[in-house]
Amino acid sequence: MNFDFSQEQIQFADALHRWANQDYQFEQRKHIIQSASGTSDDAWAALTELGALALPVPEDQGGFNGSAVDMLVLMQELGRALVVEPYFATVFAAEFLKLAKAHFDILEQVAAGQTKLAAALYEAQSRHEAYDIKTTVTANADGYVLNGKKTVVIHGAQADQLIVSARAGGDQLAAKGIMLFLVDARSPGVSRRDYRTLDGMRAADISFDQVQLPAIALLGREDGGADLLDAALDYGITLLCAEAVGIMEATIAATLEYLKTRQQFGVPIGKFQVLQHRMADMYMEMEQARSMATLAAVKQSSANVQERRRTVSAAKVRVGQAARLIGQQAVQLHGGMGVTNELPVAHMFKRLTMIELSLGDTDHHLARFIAQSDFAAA
Amino acid sequence: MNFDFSQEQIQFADALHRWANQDYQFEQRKHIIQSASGTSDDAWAALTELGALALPVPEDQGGFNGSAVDMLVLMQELGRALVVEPYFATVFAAEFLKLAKAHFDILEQVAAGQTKLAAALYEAQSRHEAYDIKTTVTANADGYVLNGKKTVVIHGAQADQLIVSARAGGDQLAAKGIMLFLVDARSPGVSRRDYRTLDGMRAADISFDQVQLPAIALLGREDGGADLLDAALDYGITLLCAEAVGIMEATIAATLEYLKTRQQFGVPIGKFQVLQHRMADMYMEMEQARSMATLAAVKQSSANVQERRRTVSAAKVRVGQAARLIGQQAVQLHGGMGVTNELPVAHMFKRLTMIELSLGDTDHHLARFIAQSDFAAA
Amino acid sequence: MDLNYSAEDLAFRDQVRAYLDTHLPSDLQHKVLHHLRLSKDDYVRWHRILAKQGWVAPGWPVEYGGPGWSATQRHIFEEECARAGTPAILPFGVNMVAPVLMAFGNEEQKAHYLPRILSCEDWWCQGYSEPGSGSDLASLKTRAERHGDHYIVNGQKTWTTLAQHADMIFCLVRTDPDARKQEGISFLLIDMKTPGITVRPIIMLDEDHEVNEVFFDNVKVPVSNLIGTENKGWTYAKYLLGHERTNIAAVGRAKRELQFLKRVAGKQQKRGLSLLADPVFAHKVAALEIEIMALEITVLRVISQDSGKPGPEASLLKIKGTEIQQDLTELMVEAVGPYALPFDPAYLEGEQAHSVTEQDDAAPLASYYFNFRKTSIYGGSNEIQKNIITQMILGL
Amino acid sequence: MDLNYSAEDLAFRDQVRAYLDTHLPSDLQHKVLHHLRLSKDDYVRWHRILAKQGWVAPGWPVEYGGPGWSATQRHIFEEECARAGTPAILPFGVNMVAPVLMAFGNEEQKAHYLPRILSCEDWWCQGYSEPGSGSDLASLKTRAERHGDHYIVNGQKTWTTLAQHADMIFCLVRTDPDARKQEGISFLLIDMKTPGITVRPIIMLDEDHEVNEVFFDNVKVPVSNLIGTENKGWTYAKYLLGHERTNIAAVGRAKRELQFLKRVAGKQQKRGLSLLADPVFAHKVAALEIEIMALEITVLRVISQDSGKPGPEASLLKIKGTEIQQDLTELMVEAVGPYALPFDPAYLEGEQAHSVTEQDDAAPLASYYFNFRKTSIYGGSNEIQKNIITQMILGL
Repeated sequence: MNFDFSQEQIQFADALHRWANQDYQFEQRKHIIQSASGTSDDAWAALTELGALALPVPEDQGGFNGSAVDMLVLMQELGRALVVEPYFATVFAAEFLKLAKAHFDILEQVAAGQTKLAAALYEAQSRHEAYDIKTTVTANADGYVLNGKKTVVIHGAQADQLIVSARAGGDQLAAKGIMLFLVDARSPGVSRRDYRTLDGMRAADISFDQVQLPAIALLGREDGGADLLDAALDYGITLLCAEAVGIMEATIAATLEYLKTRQQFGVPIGKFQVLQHRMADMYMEMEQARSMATLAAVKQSSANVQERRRTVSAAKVRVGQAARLIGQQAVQLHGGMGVTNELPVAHMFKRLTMIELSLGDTDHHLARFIAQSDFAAA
Repeated sequence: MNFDFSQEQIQFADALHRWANQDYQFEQRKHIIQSASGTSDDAWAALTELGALALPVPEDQGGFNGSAVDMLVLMQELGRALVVEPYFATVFAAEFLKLAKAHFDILEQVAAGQTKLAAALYEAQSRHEAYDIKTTVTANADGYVLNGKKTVVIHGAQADQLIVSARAGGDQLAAKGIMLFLVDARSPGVSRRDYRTLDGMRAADISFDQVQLPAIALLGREDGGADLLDAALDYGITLLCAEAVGIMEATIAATLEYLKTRQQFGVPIGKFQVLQHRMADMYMEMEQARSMATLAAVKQSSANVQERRRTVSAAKVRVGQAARLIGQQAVQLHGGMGVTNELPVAHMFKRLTMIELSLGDTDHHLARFIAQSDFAAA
Repeated sequence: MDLNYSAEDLAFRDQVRAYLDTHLPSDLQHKVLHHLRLSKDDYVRWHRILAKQGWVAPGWPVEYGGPGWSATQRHIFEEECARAGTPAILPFGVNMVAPVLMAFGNEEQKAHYLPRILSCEDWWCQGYSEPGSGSDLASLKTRAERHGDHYIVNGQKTWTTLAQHADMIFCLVRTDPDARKQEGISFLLIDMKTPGITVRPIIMLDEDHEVNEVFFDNVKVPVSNLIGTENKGWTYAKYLLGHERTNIAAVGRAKRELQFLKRVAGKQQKRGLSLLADPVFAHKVAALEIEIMALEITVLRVISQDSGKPGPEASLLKIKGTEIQQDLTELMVEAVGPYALPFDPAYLEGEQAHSVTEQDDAAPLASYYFNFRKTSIYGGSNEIQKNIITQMILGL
Repeated sequence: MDLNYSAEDLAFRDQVRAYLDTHLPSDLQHKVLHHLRLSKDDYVRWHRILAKQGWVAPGWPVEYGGPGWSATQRHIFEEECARAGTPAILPFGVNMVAPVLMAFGNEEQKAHYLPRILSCEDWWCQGYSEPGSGSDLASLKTRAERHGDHYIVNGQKTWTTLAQHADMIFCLVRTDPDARKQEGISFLLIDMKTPGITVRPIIMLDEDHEVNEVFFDNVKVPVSNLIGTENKGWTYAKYLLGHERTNIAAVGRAKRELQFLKRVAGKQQKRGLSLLADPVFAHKVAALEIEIMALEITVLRVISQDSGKPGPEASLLKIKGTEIQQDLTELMVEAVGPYALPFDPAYLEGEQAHSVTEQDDAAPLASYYFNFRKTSIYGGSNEIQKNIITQMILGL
């Protein structure tokens, strides 16, 4: 048993870290957020050059075939720097293609940094339930026709290609009848409404009005949509957990620094025992979250689907709990400065909050954890 | 609006307080618990003389017709002194008679301290659900025949008369079909198994084997059992909440005293900020619990049954939460001394724990609170 | 013990309710009920409506224009305003500088300022906090040097709420730098239009402009603007801090927001059911509702014991009140889940009638949650409040 | 990164499991799995069974009789013992005084005591805490005065676990009263049968007799019973405290108790459904299960980084481990609700086969809950552990 990262992983993390420290500092990030597109071509080029886009892509498509643990290392670094580029959106969506073993051309473009992707899964009524789909798909002579609306699609307007879930039949919440498609974002009938999100990113509401798709747009088997969706979501969640752990590290470091320098009543406020113990609580939360984020990454490759599901849901729960406590308390310990937009801590808090709400919140994943058959099999 | 206790109420509390300070000190209580009966005739006589037994009984039966607020004052004092006598059992059971306006002779004996009562309601499968009754009752020419078993009946073996819930029909959890009876504890077919409880009291498992009851044993109308049970339980819960608040006061006082005297690292441990804030949390919990215990007592007389139910359940929830935090933290702040049986704090903790588990725990009453129609009527 | 309102109190409640029904402008009410941001004009408009009715300063003595209400009536009024969803009456004039003026101001000051506060002719802001002072207020450094009939003020204040709209600021300044910390402080009223004053916005984490830094660069202030005695300002500051803090618990608003939470949760789905029917979520809401019920009684108990000056129990009310407010906003965000992510300032500011996502209930909730993180920090952080409970109530 | 056990480790696990299947006496297992109290004989019996197999001292070097296991193997062994429900091997001999003897004892002391520890010929207890010392261990007052070839010991120890069964006690005593706090302390081994020693029971809140006060009244102890150098005892004490603390998290037991909790909750009813199927209760159980999963990985991370000496991470493991244990006992009591009230010492002590209420699963649970309150107090209270994290890891 061995928890160490490999030499390659450490070097990769170091390279990302150097880039972010140099070219993605707090002020630079602020300008990117305020820009019209909300993303940076320079940053994208840098991430491509560093191999971040190639990392998760299979070797045959020009990638490094990186494991979930490789991605853990990477996402922690991006978390630390609060990167707002459409990286997560792209690699999460790319996972659908990898799992479906299809559209190798797109994967090649992803690896080369030439294409951005986004996954358009959730709808106005679905809340955390990805199976809750009203968007419809019907087969026709040319392939499929898509109708419906997706909401809060992260970096949906910045994407060139979209992964879209739709329902060919079955009840609104059923696993049966779910199908997944690759859709060119510029297809006739696709309209996107771009907006900011509170964590400095972008999202879009996307309408599909009689969008004609070719037959090859279908990902995987006709009856395999739910399993594919489930597996890709678990991958996405694992990435978010890793990102959150990176943010927690940065948050705790920033708060410690503040406690050591900020003076009140003639002493650094870090000398007050109540604040010390609060920090100890935050530290313990982070370590427990790190353990689960690590386990989730390791179990991504498990052949046992039950085990993957329960571990990933457990990780999302534990990371979500830690994210909330660490985010809120970091702000509290920063006092007035913590509630301004001027220090990184507020931005860390906001991103941690939004991660908690993304791809299923804590209660959603507690329920999913309980629903796995291991739970009651005592 | 006025939260003050009356002169009479204050004088009554003072008298009880003086008695407990004199004749019901910690060591005296310890001997009572270790005695064969687990109760004290002297204490019972004193409580009778002080008017505690007469207080809740109507004037026509020789009582003082005390309100729930009068009883709040009284139960707080008994809580403070951790009284283990069958007082709560008796006055809780007496409430069934008062509500049913029946068996005035028994109420007269209660007021005079000549009779002890207990309510035998819960069963081996019912957990917190008082409507979950398997004990059966069938009518016959002489009245009713009772069969079944009640468990953890507080002071069941010390009682002369029992209030017993039974089912004449309906599903196991239904309100319909519940009937309540007054049963002489020495009736043929009644057998009792006495045992200690962890808070220094006694309880019994009681079997009813073909117990013949006269027709007048029935309390209230044949179809009014569930409402009677519900109302009497709300009264009992209100008493327990008041007792708990009294214990909280004593617990907090004892812990404060300990923090002020106990030295460590050369200072009283009450100088450590973490322990100070823990005490502040305990204090706030107590005040919130006190507010709800007070409100529950006031709402006992409400004509609006919904309002009574939701307020009483809310009080049990809030008192239960406070009881747990205060009990656990008082022990923690006492350090090693807190986990011995030698200081009152451990006994306070144990009684607070047992109150939390009695007449429906926190989750039970949260669910009951939610089930009232006001909750969803937003 | 009697927890019922008297017939007189009930009649008063009905009167207030009827008045608000007819006089609260629906556009203002809409903004408040939907967590949108209020403009300067919104605040002023509502202030003047209440002023016309004579109700804008419930805590003032009748001689200065107060309505002469009892503590219970004031509580009822606050409750009804919260229930209806009125804008707040900002405290800086009515509840902060005014009591100090009444207690320590001279006749000219009272005659000049108090009517202008009632009519909202002057918008006041508070110059207490400084960078680096935080919870240790008395460590302030802003300097006022006496030069004949005026002071020259130099220094900086921060966290100055809505100073961008203000006509006047009341300031704690150091007039004797050699005296001990709490001594040598004076209480000055300063016209915000005086040359040398610069206001710099501080943007909060929800990107709202609510507070500011205020810089004083050789600002000339007439000595006639000094309250009371030079170097005795700390006494006045403490008087102000101790004044009128029962509504700190904001139970009325909490009750209104609880209903909002239930309404929003009732519309959201979890596994095909209304979220409010989901036992796990309902238990959280119920526990919070019970906490609010308890705090309402605790507040009433404090009011009923009130000798006019709130004691350290105010710290309990502040802690519990802010915890409840934060828990409410937290559950609101939980309720709407991913629909909390979009950030739509144009909708928040009232520039657009609907949110970009068309989820108008959900759109402001994350901002609202983020905004409310400040409540456990300002007005004496909750940690400071616990110190007060520890020392003043528990004697540790 | 590789979180799988090696084939060798898996084979080892199977070997341990097979051994426990056949060698763990079912009466002992029954007591452990059902939260009943263990007698002296129970402990000794299991100790000697393991000793015969050579597994009673997993942490000892092979030269002294240890099995020569890796840290991972020791972890697996602990896990398997917890899973099977073996009695604990009491740490006072094997894990506490033995490492001190090996590091600082002389050859005679090692040759005499170590084999007797392995065979459980001597039952050891620990004489560290004193009334009034608590978390401030170095403030101890028990005095040992040198008189020729022996010391005369006077004073009192407290919280001495199972001293009523003990043959030997290792003590911290003050040999130089004039030295500073941590100096002037020596480490003495004392035969419990020496005249002048009195053991007084301390009854715990669950009425169990688990700890004691030990009084020393002119107790004569040969100088040959001194470990190492006079007045250097604090060094040895710190060495002991820092030794072997990964199993402090007790994850193995927590996993077993979680299964017990689920079984018990599965049998209880809430509104006609199994309590484990109740979403509110299931969410609490699931959250705790996840906490245990996380702590298991955290423990393995600490072990994998372990240089032989556990660092301040042990404080995290102690806090989280005891919180989990306490939460488990709390949920067990919640699960059985009112059936936790009865108190049945005769059943707990094994004097009767069944509880008076015939609810054998439920009967011990409140006692168990009460008993486990000590875990956040002893071994350095959780507050002290947070101080350690604050200082040693966070540098505050």
